[in-house]
Amino acid sequence: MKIIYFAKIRELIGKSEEEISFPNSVKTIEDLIVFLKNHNKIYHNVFENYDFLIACDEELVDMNYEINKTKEIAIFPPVTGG
Amino acid sequence: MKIIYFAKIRELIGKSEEEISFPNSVKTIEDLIVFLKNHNKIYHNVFENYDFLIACDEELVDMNYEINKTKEIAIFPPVTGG
Amino acid sequence: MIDIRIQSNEFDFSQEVKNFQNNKIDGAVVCFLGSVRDLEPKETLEKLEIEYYPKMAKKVLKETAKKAFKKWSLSQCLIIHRFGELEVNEPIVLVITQTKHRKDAFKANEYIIDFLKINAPFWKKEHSPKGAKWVKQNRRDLEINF
Amino acid sequence: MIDIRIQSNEFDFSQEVKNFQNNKIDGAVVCFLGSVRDLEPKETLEKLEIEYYPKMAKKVLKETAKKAFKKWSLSQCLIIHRFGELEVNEPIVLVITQTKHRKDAFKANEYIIDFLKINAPFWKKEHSPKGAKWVKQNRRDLEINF
Repeated sequence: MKIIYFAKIRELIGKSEEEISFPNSVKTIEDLIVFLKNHNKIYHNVFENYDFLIACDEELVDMNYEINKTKEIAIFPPVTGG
Repeated sequence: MKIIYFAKIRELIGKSEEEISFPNSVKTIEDLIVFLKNHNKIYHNVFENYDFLIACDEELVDMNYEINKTKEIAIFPPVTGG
Repeated sequence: MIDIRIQSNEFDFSQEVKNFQNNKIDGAVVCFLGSVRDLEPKETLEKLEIEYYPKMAKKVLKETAKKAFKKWSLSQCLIIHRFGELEVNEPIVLVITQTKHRKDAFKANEYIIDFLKINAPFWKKEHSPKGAKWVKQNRRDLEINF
Repeated sequence: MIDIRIQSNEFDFSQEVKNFQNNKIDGAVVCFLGSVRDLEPKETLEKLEIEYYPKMAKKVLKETAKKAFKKWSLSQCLIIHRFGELEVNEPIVLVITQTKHRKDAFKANEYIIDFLKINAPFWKKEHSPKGAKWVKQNRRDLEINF
């Protein structure tokens, strides 16, 4: 699964995108975040301490969203455009 | 007292301004309108059948306004600018 | 800075915007431009005539701008209103408001145009092949709470 | 007509207004222009950096314009949003809406800018002599009911 990061989240994670494989038990965004938090300390720190939003295939989604058909997940801070 | 008319009211009255003398008993705008209505049929028709607004010295006023210090009275239809 | 103009000659919206921006002060600018509409669908507007009460019109626009200026902490405010004979698509009125925060610029701008619609002494008369008629006041304009 | 542009180069507000007006359709035009503010009173902004998520940004702006277009019967709608490095006073975002009746142009314009403020994936980073920092989302923007 391709995950992309933007802005402060990108800086904290230290990369703008990556391919991550995760087990079949990861079904929702919430599962994914838990999985990433257990993956290493950087993710743990980011998802524990910073506000973030999730977009699946360019659509904002909530934590219950099921990701089985998603091709690209974007994780980024609250937006500040306009 | 100088009275000026604008737009449809001006056309109905048939002039854009005039000097009118009225008795001391005319104290408010309401008194003035009653006085004008009794003055002739044209005024009677206008003030009986058309919407109008009154400004005393460039300030919109209501029917109870006392005109003893007024220099110029303007009578005109509801405004349609903008 | 408050700039009020009542004029018969046409103004150039884009040029006014440019002049306005030369005094860069705050981040949010809202503009409203009202232009002459055609008499659709059945009639054709030959011209729009705008009559006004000069002394009072200037006074009302100035006071309206001042009130908005104070209430929403405007940094700049421009109002231009035309009189005389206008053709379809010509600009009639322009309101530009500038503030630090966009909500204030929107509110101030809408307040000014709403207020002048029912208080500034201008009257429109539409000329068409069928004759001339004075425009009636829009009821919806009267229902606005200030 | 809906025109959406996301670009790094500066745009000319007055020129955009002029182009927009060349398609004269309806009588009421409302514009919102947001520009780069300085970091007053204690700091100086060296530059404002805007990062964005291209595919999604385009999609969000387009969908927002479409929704407004339908809901308020717009005749024209333009949205321009910049990305890249901007200096103080440079324009960031422009929204122009055109309708028959002014209330709709105001509502549609404010809807678009309010909605994109909390949904379009753009992020601002302020660079000053003290360092760089990401701009925080304005709480007030989140309290708007759509």
